Amino acid sequence: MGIPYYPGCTLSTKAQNYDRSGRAVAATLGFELEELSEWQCCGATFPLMLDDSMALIAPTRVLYQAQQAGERLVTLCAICFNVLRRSQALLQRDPDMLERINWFTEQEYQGVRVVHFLEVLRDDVGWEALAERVTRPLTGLRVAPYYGCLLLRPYEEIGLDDPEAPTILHDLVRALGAEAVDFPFNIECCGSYLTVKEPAVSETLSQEIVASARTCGAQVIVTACPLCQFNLDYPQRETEAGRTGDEIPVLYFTQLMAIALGLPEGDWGLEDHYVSARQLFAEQAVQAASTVK
Amino acid sequence: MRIQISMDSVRGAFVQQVEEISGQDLLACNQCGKCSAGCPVVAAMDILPSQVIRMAQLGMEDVLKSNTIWICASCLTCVTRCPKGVDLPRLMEALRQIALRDGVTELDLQALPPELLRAVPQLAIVGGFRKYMK
Amino acid sequence: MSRIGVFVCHCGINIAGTVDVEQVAQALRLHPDVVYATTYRYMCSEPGQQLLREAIQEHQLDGVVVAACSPAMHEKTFRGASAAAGLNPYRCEIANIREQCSWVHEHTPLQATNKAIATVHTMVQKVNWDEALEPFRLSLTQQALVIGGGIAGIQAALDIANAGFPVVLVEREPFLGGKMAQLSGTYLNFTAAPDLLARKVQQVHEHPHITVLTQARVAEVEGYVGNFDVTVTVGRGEVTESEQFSVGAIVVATGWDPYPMEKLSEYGGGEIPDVVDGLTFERMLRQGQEEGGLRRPSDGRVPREVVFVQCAGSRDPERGVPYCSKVCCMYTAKQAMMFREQVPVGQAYVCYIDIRSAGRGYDEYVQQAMEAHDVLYLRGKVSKIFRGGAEGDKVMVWGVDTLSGQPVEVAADLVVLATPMTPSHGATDLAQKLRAVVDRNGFFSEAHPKLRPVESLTAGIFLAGAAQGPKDIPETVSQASGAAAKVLQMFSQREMAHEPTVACVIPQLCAACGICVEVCPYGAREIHPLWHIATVNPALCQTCGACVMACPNKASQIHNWTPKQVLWMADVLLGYDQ
Amino acid sequence: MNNRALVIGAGIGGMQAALDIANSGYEVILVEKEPAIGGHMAQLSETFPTLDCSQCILTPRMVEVGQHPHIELLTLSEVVAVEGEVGSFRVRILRHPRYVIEERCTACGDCVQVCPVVVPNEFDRGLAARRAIYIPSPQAVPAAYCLDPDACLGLFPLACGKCAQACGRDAIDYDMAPETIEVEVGAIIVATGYELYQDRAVTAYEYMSHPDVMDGLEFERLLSASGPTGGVVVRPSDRRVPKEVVFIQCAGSRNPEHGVPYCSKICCMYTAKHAILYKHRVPDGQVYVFYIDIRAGGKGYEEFVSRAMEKDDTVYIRGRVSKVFPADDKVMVWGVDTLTGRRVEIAADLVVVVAAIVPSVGSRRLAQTLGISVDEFGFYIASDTEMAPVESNVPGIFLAGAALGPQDIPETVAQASGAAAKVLSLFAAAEAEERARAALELEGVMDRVTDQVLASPVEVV
Repeated sequence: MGIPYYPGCTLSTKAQNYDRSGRAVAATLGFELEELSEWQCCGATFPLMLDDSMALIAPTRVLYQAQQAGERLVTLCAICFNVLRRSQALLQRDPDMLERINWFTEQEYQGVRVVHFLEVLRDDVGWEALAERVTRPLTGLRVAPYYGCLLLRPYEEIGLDDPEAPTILHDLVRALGAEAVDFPFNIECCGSYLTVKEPAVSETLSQEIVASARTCGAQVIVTACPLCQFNLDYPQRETEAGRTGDEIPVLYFTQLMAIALGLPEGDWGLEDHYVSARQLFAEQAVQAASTVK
Repeated sequence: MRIQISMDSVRGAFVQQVEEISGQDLLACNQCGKCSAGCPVVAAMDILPSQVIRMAQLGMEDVLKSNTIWICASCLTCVTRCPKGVDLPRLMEALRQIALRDGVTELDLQALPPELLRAVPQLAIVGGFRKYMK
Repeated sequence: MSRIGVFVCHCGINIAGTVDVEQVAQALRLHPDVVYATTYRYMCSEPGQQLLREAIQEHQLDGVVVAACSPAMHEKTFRGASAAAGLNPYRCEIANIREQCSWVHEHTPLQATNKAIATVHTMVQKVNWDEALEPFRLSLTQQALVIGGGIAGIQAALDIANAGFPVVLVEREPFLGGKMAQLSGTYLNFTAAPDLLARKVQQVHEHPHITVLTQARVAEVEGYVGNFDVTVTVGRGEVTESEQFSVGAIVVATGWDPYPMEKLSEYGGGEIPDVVDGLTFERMLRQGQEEGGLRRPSDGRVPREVVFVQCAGSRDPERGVPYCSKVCCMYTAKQAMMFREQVPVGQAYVCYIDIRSAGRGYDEYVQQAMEAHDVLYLRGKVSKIFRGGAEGDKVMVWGVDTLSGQPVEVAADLVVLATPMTPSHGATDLAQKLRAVVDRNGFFSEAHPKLRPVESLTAGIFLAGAAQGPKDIPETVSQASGAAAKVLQMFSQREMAHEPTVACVIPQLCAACGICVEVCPYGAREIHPLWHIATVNPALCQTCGACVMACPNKASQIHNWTPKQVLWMADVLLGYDQ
Repeated sequence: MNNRALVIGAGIGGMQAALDIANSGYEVILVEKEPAIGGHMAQLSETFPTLDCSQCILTPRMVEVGQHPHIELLTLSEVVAVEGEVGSFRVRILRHPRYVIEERCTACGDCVQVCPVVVPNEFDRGLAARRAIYIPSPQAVPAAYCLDPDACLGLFPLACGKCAQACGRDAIDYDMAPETIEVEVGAIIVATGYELYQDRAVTAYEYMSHPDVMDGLEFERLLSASGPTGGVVVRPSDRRVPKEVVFIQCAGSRNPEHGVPYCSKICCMYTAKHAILYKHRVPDGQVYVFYIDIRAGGKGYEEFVSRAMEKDDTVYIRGRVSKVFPADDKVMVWGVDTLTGRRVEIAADLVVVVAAIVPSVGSRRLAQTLGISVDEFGFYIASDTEMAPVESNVPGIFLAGAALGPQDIPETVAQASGAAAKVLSLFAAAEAEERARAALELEGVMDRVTDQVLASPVEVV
């Protein structure tokens, strides 16, 4: 079965490992992520001004392209997901705005369902079914699910999970055989695009988050957002001062899945991180290598 | 220095503009402070997020000089917990826009460390452009 | 030919500012049935009523129309005045020319005046056909039912029983005392709550006129004011028995329940053992008194730093309850002081939005907490509470001090959430059985928020304590006595009057089809087994008119609102075209 | 047990208590020191949180009291001495002369037309004038005029006499003298209500010295459709519509140094009400409220204050006002916004000082007369403020309303009914006891008869 899929800019460039692992995992589970034939950037921010319909044009174009492909559109990037899901919600409750955008873009957008791949896993596959597909259970691995902001908020329009005590990533981690580590900073903001304006602020935030996960015993952090991944990972990079030894790898949930579902190491994409996770998955890597042979 | 408060400030053009762009009723905020209590980036702000609303309520335009509106990362923690349903991120956006439309530019990519600029995901730059430049 | 008098009220400028009242009176003087028409500044005032009484006698009026405010406001007043002058009160009608005329047509005075004239004409036509009715006299059972055995129910029961009337007190728990029984202390006496209550409970148990039923629930309520038939199920050991009581009045004192902690997920409610609600903390304090020291739930250690979080769910129309729970500011101050007494080295913090210590002595009380017990008040709502600290044994509180403009973080040993007072579980079900109304928050609605605070909207049902809205103990005790006064007033007579403007059946037209029995929401109708026509129990009829609408034969009618009257009124209104 | 009650004070609290007792069939003597009943509630424009017109809901109650067959209403009267104990209090009541015979007066107003004396009208808090002969309000109960002996040109000897000449019903009697009557009652309810604080802490805000600085009750009269301006909001100095109005809450309250230490409880709510009502009358106006804490505890109260903020654009400023002074045709208000940490100033057209609630004048003296406890401010103290809030320390004397401390109308009404319940319990229990005693006596008689019958020789047939 194929589902129309929107990778977005970052997954086509800096976060190719997220895209690659995502597609591979989906395929294994019987879903083909079918990239939209034509797409452009969603804008990366949902327009918060009432008098700014221009900023809605980009996401509406994406949604229109998705409409050509099917009834629902799946995303991996949490930011694209947020922008598209909110835009869709806005256009649905504001027909005047929809008409204005359609007039301007000369297209007939009506509506599609924007879903995150995590929802497909939860609602279409199911955690139990997923667990049954696991061939290399991550038994004993302590994984801290980090949700960030845009996967959860605003609840009224996103509604993916409880905004204060989300469980969807926890459930996924458990389905993969690992231990889900709850830590209080799992819905705190990583600083988002502050990283290009006030890198120091963003770094402080990410240090707090990583420290909180570490205190709670996490060995690895998983996320669904390429910006969160970067903001948590990059400040832990090796500098002239060397490494502290306290680093925690930050992975996409799809990478964790690729490992647990027994996919070849080529689909894991572990090479593109500032803090390497290779050590953690050495055993699985050996298994993977033997499987390939 | 005393701040003069009058109809010209509390119902003035500035207040109207903020309410219009944000779609929020400023006076719906009863200053409980929950937004400030939970804001993850409050440490870097010069005034509290609740004080940003407060200054806007009173028509104090120098709120635009505060760094708080630029530090706000639109993480939506505040609006998720606001008891009165005030969408503070929209207010912050409105204030940023008023400043930007006035010619302020807050993003200087040249000032960033080149290795960071090379590494940062595209959407951070796109987002940054949207948030910090006209 | 009738002799009708018309009295047009100015209501100061409320009516006369828009409607030309003189012109209205003038126009009505031309009506063939009207023998007298006049205007007065305030018809409801004593001189106004005097004017009405004198005119009835002087002009031998056989009907009266008062053109004034809504009949909901003063119909009773003017009917009373008419009766005092010897006119049958049901031949006095109100033409509403204020709410439905001057107030809504403020900017079109000419049309308003014409509408007022038309309205009064219409009511003159109605009076023409009004019957002279007499109120029903209904017998009255001089026994009361009090539902709820908390402090409110106890006080109401004692006041009624002390006057010599029997009371049935129903409590669903095994013991009397309600929430007060769980408290450690009251505002003024930190250790006395159990004793103060025990004394009252003992009075109740020893009272010769009070029957106490614990583990009991009101299962069914039939009948009407003065004559309710109540079925109570009582748990006795393994078996549940049903008992029947006839009562004349019911006092609802069902109290409150704490808000579910699980709903406060950002505060770790129900998740973190050392985050407790106010009522739980009361029990902890009491245990502390008895066992020599306060202990926290998780590990039994003495908490040194305690954060009290006010408005935890209150004043939160978005996610919690929109109302203020009124008592939390005071009990938080009390708890902070009691904590300091049990843990002298401890520090208490109170996070608040507004300190609501309203009333004599209350503000001083909070000041005392600050000054004498070093309780630190921080103005700002808490955003997040989570487990933390080096050992993971602290409760981290993220708050703010909006006055210094600083975010604050407290690593607390214990957090007490002042959660909202919500209506007792089952209150809405009970309200349905009683045919009483609850507000959108589930509290029982009073008949009038200002002047009838202890009466419900249903005759014979009275309200006491937190069932009607959040209240502290002193207010509850006063109000419970107030509810008792209403019962005593009712019981001061052996009979009671009931309005005669109820439905009736024209036997010749009734086919006994039974539709009216189906539609009557008050159970006031039945098909008579012998006569084979529909009958009306006038004591139950609330004059809603459902039967009139439903009756295919027009056999169902309402006294003084007959189809004939209504159609002729419509004729007057439609024929009136200026 | 004397089954008659005395109620002192005929505001909403006293009226409610009197009606509850009288409707139960017992006699009530209701004593009021003013010429008319209704108390402060009669002065109010609308009531929170429903915005019901105060007079519209109160007038029927007043008329009911005035006409009640079981209520004897004594206006212009004061309790001067009390002896005895529960069940039989002997009470001396001083009745001040009205100089108008109530039964004859038809409230036609002919007397007013001719009276040459003009003095401020107390009912309108001095915002309007009245004559020496006057009726407090058109809806007054009793609906009779009264003569103000202090304002009249002279009664002894008579200096004017115009009103008596004008009165067609010979209702005016200049020779009326004070009289003292003595009554016996079984129980007493004290409901003497409150006044507004007028001392240093409000005069410092130019209250009394600046015409455009007024208190809450004055503002009520200004808003009232039956008030001196017919409900049109204009400021006293130049009768212009004030466009910017500042309310200063806690004026005198919560001020142990310069005013009173307690919170007056009702001010937050009536200020929100004033803001809403003002905005209804002056839609382009602006209200500012200086506050310390917004105390909206009560059913629908929080929502009501939110409405004042959201719907009626009231700007609440957290901080006390430091100084008020005249500036051209404005009133300058210097305050602070403690939330931004900035000092603020507002050039207002009108300032309302939300003054503290204090016990009504004479509460201390009355307490002494009755032997009941008062606190340092003159509020009566219940025997147990928590568990017996309406009982005084003297058995048979009960308390209700704002005389016990600041409280709003519903609380007062509920509490007044509560006090009435105590009286009703007392009376009904005594009656029941009497019935029981009578029954016992009857039983005794029957027993004796039976004994006699049994004792007499019986012939068995």
